[in-house]
Amino acid sequence: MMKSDEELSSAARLIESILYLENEPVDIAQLARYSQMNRDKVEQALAELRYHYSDTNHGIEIAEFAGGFHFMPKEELWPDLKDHYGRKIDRRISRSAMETLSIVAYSQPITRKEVDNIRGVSSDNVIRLLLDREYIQVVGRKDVLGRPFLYGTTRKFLQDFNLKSISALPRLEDIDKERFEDEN
Amino acid sequence: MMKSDEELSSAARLIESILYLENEPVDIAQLARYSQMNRDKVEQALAELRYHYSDTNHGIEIAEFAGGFHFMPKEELWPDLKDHYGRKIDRRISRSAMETLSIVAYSQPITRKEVDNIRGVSSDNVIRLLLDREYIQVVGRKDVLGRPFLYGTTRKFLQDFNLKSISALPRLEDIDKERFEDEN
Amino acid sequence: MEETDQKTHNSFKLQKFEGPLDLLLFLIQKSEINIYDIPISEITEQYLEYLSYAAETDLQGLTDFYSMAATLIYIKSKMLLPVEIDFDEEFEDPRRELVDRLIEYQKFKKYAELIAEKEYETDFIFLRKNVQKPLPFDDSELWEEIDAWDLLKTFSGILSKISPERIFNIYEEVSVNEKIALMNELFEDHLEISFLDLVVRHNSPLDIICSFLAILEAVKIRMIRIYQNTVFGDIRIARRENSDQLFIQDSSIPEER
Repeated sequence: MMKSDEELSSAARLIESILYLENEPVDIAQLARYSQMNRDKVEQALAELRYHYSDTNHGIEIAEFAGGFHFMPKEELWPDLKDHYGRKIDRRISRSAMETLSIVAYSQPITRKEVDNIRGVSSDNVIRLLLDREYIQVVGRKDVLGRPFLYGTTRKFLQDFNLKSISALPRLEDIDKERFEDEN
Repeated sequence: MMKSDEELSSAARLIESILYLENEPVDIAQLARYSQMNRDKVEQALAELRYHYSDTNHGIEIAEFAGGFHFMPKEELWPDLKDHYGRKIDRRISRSAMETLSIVAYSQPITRKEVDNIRGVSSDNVIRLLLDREYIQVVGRKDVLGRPFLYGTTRKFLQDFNLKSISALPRLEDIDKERFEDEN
Repeated sequence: MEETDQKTHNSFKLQKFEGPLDLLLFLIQKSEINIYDIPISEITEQYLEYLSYAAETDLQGLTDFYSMAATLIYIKSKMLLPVEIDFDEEFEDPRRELVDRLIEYQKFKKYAELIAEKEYETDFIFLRKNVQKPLPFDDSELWEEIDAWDLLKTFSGILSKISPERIFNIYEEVSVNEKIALMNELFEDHLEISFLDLVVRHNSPLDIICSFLAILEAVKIRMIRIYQNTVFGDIRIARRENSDQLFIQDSSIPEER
């Protein structure tokens, strides 16, 4: 075993310790705030760290998730870690729940009533089920009469459906909306 | 920036990822169980990791705490991290610290769970804070399921609170003498 | 299990659709008609036929299906009326709103399929333990203002919030445990101590009892060895080796006589 000549810059070391201290992925803006460095410096430090942890030398590496960065065990170690640390993902949900989930995912933030309108049926039970599964959460209240809850998807949703961020949702080519107008 | 020739062994990489996932001090026995390696191998891997993270090359290092091992930001970085991560110094914490310290002082040896039961809230962070402060220490393990740590006060506690010995703590009898006499 | 009951059969049929829009889309697809030019009377007829077929049994969610039926009939009637042409306003197809809703709904149905059918590399994820990690910080100023009496006041404050029954238990526990703590403390400077060292208030029966109980407890947990040279003499107490493994019972250690 030999000591390496390579040295992480002090900025990279600071970011390294912040990534360790945080329990959830942190984005560039947060890293900048916590480290009191500017974004450029944070990005540079991150690149340095990613490079350092990227090769076989380490058991963890820097991964991107939901727009943030965090350490993750390397894939080659997963088989060894699976028994103790792997949480089984159960993606099975009913068709109506899946439908509702996709409406919330693609149209968030959205109220229950708006979901009802799109589906043409009451979504009360399905919303409750999705809240229980922690796939959706209350993200605020709409500033209209009654101030109804607004729902959005959770981190767990991204995790379970293996999405880096909400913008990584699969997209349909825009259905030609104008066609209707053309035909009139 | 140069890539290092040094390589961590696969055992060290596994332990590295376990330490990261655990996020709390884990002892050799736990590490052996989680990694399914024997104690010798775990100890060897730990030594390798400690060495790797020891020099200035990293912002975190392996620290030993209450018989367990975990990653910790290096002390040289604390001043930079203090604003964000050391901000827990507020009156609220200091009151819970007072409560916890008084319970440990008067009820030692006592487990964290017993402290929790008396306070009615989790004392996890406060216990750690008081350990850091060196006012309390692990004095053993309770012989019950899970063999939890037992905490007691330290010499530094006696010093700072100007007590000759633990028996010089002001007595409860002084406050509720009457009640006690009634019960005898 | 074979379901032959006609009612169950019907109810299953309606439940197959997630709602009126789902049913409408199904009918449109089945008839292979252009969604942008729905033959509204034909579809309304099919829709109502289906409803009356399913309605006998399934009462849940029917309101939504009926409200759609009303919408369809309304559109149908509107289309039968002669259109008053108003050149100031654009011609509005009565079907337009419904078609918009259908297209919107269809879009999400497709999205739901996309997400559900997505290929996933793994069936598990790794979760890190969620622990808050405050750094050690310099809080000396805070502690400087505090003395042992504050601790006592805090402690008795806590006790006063617990029921009297528990106070007594804690009270007792405090005393015995405290004697064990005192024993540990004395062992830091002395190899051997005596029973009388543990008794701080010699005129307090409780103090003496607790000291004695503490010794019994400490022997039981193999923390100490005790000697008594003469009957009714002072008890001498020595710490056992490996005493930093306090409280860890090990069956390999032979029982003390």
